[in-house]
Amino acid sequence: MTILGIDILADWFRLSVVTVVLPKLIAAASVTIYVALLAFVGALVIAIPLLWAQRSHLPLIARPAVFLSDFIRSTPLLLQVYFYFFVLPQIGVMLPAIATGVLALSIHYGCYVSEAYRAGLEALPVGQRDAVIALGFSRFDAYRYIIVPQLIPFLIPALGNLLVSIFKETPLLASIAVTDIMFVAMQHGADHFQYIEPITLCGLIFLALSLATSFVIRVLENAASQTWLGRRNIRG
Amino acid sequence: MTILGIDILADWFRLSVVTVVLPKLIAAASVTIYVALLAFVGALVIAIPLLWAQRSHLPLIARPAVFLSDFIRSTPLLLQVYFYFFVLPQIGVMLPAIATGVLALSIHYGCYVSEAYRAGLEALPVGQRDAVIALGFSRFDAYRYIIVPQLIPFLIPALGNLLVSIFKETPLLASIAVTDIMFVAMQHGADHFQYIEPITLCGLIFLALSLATSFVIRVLENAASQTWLGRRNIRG
Amino acid sequence: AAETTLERIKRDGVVQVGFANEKPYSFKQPDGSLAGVDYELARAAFAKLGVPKVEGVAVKFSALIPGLKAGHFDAIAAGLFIRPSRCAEIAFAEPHIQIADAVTVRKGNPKNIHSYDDVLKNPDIKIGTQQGSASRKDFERLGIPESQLVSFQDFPEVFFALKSGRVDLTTSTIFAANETVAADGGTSVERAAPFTLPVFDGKPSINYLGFGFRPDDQDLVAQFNDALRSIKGTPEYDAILAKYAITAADIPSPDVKLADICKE
Amino acid sequence: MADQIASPIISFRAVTKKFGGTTVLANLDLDVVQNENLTLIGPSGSGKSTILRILMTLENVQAGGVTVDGEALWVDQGPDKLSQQAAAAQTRAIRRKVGMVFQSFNLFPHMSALRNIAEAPIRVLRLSKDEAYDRAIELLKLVGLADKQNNFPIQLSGGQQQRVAIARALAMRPKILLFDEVTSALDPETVGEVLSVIRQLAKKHQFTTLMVTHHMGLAREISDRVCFLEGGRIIEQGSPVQIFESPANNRTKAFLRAILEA
Amino acid sequence: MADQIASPIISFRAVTKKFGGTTVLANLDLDVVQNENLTLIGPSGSGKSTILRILMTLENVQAGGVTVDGEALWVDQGPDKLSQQAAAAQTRAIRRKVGMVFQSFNLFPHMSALRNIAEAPIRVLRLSKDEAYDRAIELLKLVGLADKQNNFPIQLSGGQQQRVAIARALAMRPKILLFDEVTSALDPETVGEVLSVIRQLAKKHQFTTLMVTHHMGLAREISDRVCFLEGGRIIEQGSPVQIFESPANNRTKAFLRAILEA
Ligand SMILES: Nc1ncnc2c1ncn2[C@@H]1O[C@H](COP(=O)(O)OP(=O)(O)OP(=O)(O)O)[C@@H](O)[C@H]1O
Ligand SMILES: Nc1ncnc2c1ncn2[C@@H]1O[C@H](COP(=O)(O)OP(=O)(O)OP(=O)(O)O)[C@@H](O)[C@H]1O
Ligand SMILES: [Mg+2]
Ligand SMILES: [Mg+2]
Repeated sequence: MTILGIDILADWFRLSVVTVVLPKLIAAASVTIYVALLAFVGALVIAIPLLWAQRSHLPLIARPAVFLSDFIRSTPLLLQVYFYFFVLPQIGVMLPAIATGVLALSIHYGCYVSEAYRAGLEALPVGQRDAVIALGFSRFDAYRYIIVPQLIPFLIPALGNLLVSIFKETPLLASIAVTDIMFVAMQHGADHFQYIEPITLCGLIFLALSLATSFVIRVLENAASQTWLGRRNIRG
Repeated sequence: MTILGIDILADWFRLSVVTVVLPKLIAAASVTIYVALLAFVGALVIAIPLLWAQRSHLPLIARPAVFLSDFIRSTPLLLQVYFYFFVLPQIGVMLPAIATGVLALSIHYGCYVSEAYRAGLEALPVGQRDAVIALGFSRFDAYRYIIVPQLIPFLIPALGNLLVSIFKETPLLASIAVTDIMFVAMQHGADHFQYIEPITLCGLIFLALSLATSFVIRVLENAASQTWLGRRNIRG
Repeated sequence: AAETTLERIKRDGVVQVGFANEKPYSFKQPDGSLAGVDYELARAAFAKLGVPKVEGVAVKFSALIPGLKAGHFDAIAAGLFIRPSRCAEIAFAEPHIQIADAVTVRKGNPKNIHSYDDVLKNPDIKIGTQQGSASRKDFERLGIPESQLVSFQDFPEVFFALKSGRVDLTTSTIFAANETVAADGGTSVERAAPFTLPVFDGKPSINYLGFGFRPDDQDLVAQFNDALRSIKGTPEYDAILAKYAITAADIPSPDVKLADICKE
Repeated sequence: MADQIASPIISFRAVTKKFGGTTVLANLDLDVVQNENLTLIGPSGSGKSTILRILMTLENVQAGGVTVDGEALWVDQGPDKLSQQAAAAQTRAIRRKVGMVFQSFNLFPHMSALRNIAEAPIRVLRLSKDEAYDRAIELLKLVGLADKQNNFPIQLSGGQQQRVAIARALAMRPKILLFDEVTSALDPETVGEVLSVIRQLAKKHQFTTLMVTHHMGLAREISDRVCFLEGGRIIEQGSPVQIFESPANNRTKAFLRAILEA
Repeated sequence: MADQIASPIISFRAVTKKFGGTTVLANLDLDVVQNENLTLIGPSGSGKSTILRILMTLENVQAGGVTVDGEALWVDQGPDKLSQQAAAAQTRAIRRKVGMVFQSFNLFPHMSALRNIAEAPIRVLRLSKDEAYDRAIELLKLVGLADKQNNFPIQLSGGQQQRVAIARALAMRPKILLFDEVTSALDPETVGEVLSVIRQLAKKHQFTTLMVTHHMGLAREISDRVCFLEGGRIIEQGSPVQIFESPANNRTKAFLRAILEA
């Protein structure tokens, strides 16, 4: 121990441990990224029929969809993961752990994505809808050429935040033995009784992931606004 | 098994098990509620100095505060829980598991609450600030009489959502053996080899908690709007 | 010098022990009180040391050793196996119980598992283990690949996975296996029988249970060993063993020394 | 300009329109003949926009009949029965004959001025891109914005945006043009740009127009007839001179006084 | 009403105000004497609001000096030096002499009309509640809203809200009143209510007022002097008759033509 505290740190955060753990963690990060991205895409897709069902005029379709979404959003993801992992096999559906994790995350976040879609549609000025009807666009053309292109820049930040949340919740899947980064870190801890280094490294890797995600979001936002939102500044 | 499926259900979801498990789970729910509410209050308090630091004009205060908040919000709560649990004792801070959990949740959600506060302040029409200056209010009086009263109704829904999130994340603390509802459910599963009923009941209890929270939020929103927002409808 | 753990617990009359809520070692009873053979033996021994009160701190199995080292409690009374890798981390008391492994499978043993050779022959067979459990080392020595091991963070999840068909077998002590089969009532799981246990270095695999302490607390370990030895054979001691169906055959002979078990 | 002998191109017969419990149009009768320029005036909430929105198929009606260019848009089913909307195909056909310019422009923010104008001709009328863009360029010239064709709405001033919106409505070659307070979202100085385009249109082209406006000068100059609405009823109507110089009704008088004083 | 011999109650000396790179006020000189009613007109962005906001201490200045009622609010530090603001205490003292009414009312939405008016006298002037509420009731009578004292802003029409805002400004008993387009957020019919309150005030009470408005009728009626601003400079000034009947400057002419035509 020295006054400067450097040695205290060195005691806690041993380079020898780092060199062993870091490669393992980086390899495991690929699982985390793979699961999170698949789940994100799944959520984007699931949200479409879900929103459609929730907005249906038929109560027989709308009510269950609304209830389902509320139920899923108000119970812990961990619980849902356990449910899919342990209970589904009892009715004969035996998905591998990773697939179960992706399914659970997709459904859970699909409910949030559908809320984001809904917010986007509601934020669209009513005048746009009036204009689309007044000009006689078909429903499909209206979505394709007028509504969706306007929603995308609106959705990017919200969806980006959800992606970050998915990354953050992927470690939960360690509890059903998905060998993601957190699983590997805790496994290393349990095998070698070295926890601080793997935990800290995990934190740094997550920070990096989230910085990367933010960066991509910003690039996409810029790209979207290049086309119309951002031209504001050229205004004469 | 019958065609109507009722017996299949009865086989899986045994009333005899429910009567044993439910009291245990309800008792454990008090731990979940206690931890979640404490953490919520903690987050509301922590957010104030955090926001103040983030908005400081001194980069030496603002930069670390912004970084800290970004870091905490972009790494998994589970990781932070482990960090406080394993690392704090090494610098001589030995908190019981429940206190560690409350601390981790408070700090994590404090960062989100401070974002909510910030959004509230930004949503306040600039004209309100102009009016307050033009009338010569002191800074403190302006916050006390004009700004905060207007923020409260705005904040209630956002803070309510954060409370629901805290409830949902409390089961994470089972991983540091806080004997919350999820911990008790799985323990019962191990002891009696009955898993499905406790897990399902857990889900229902969480649904009830979240419905109760939504109800309280709605009551508070109504109360807030009784005073001014809701009088809209009396308008002649 | 700073107060040692021994001095502190003697002064306070209270000691905290970590446990993983696993029968029959240490577990919470429905009324919230603690029971279990490790817990009750620890209480008897600590009473001898002049520490009348033993409080339990429940943790995940994998957090027992880190929790002890982090200071969340002063000793482990959780049916922890004495293993060389663990000896390097913590100080064990002399072993107080010896037990063999038992293997639990789904009812009817559908994959026909009667030895680890059967596991090696059929890569579809998955073994459920607990993160940080001692048996992983054994599987490694047997050459069972990682892909056949499924690790969970806690004991309840392992058996849930067995029940739901996520894994095909789990190893545990005979005690735990019996407890589980009894709790299940014979509807979904059973002990694999017959099952040929592996032999390492000419010795059948026997597990020794020991109480765990921080390495700095050698004085406490020495006094605890003395206390544990002194209560052996007393009526109180016999009553505790009997309560948990532990026989004389489960008590290691005095020739079995911690130092030998700790050797790689 | 109006030809009073022609059969009406727009006709409302005993139309009642409710929002929830409140009646917005009460048993309204209104005829507009081909090439007539009609201005609707009246206090806020009197139902002016609602009349236009019904023609644009943006709102439904509860009772009465609405006919556009000889085709029924809403068919009266007799007393105590809800009126029935025309079949989807006929509704679409009628909608093509009517164009509307909105108070808040409602341009598509993600498209250039040119694409804003050309998009509907391409997707709805199925014109070729070349044809649609040629038509759009011509219309931009008409509204004096030939040099702004690649600007996005956000790069245009309010008056310019509104002129693009007018061009967009014209690109569908409607027989009837509806204007709903097309200058009230503009600041006073830019109002002029839009008014001059409307004046020009009214002079050069033969359209049937229905206009809601607070600009009494414009109403006077271009309209053949002015209707004063209140509470979903036509209280008074007549030539601009008649209404503005010597209104018969007291409410009309009070309304005009308030407007002109302000 | 103006007394041209009196020393100015407001004086801008060579004031330059920039937002980032753009100069909003350029070397502006402006004097207003006690009890004068001055109207500022000019195109959007010409700096009218900025002048009012500087007086209200809502904006700072880069160069030049500003004096209010003999006390320096901004002190010129000579060329190439940034002007310096008065000490906090003096700024507060000056702020008490000036009241402002905003285009968007800026009432406190969570307070009744009465509390909106009484709150600042209680918290800032430290009046007793009784005194403050008495004063507020009197002012509500003055603006013709005695019966609305318990209404929240959302329960008031735009014109009523603006009248409460005027009463709120008056409750601080300012010597100078600033009005920034106080009618442009109102619909045409309700503009009248607010104008008549302002007319009354101007006639009955001796205030110094600085007003930005597009209502040329009002400007003509109540102001002693009209300044036409463009690009942060006073291009032309004079009596209302002079400015409106025979403007000398071409830009003023063009501006007035556009406004009056619309
Ligand atoms: N979607 C709607 N839901 C409920 N009420 C509506 C709706 N649209 C309009 N109204 C009501 O119908 C009445 C007539 O509205 P309309 O827009 O036709 O009036 P207007 O004469 O155009 O008024 P303004 O001059 O303010 O535009 C108003 O009282 C309005 O509040
Ligand atoms: N906070 C600000 N930041 C940057 N520029 C500003 C800000 N406030 C005003 N400006 C700019 O200063 C210039 C003058 O603004 P000001 O509001 O004084 O104009 P105005 O004459 O009141 O116009 P209007 O009639 O539109 O209200 C404008 O170009 C405006 O864009
Ligand atoms: Mg309207
Ligand atoms: Mg202005």
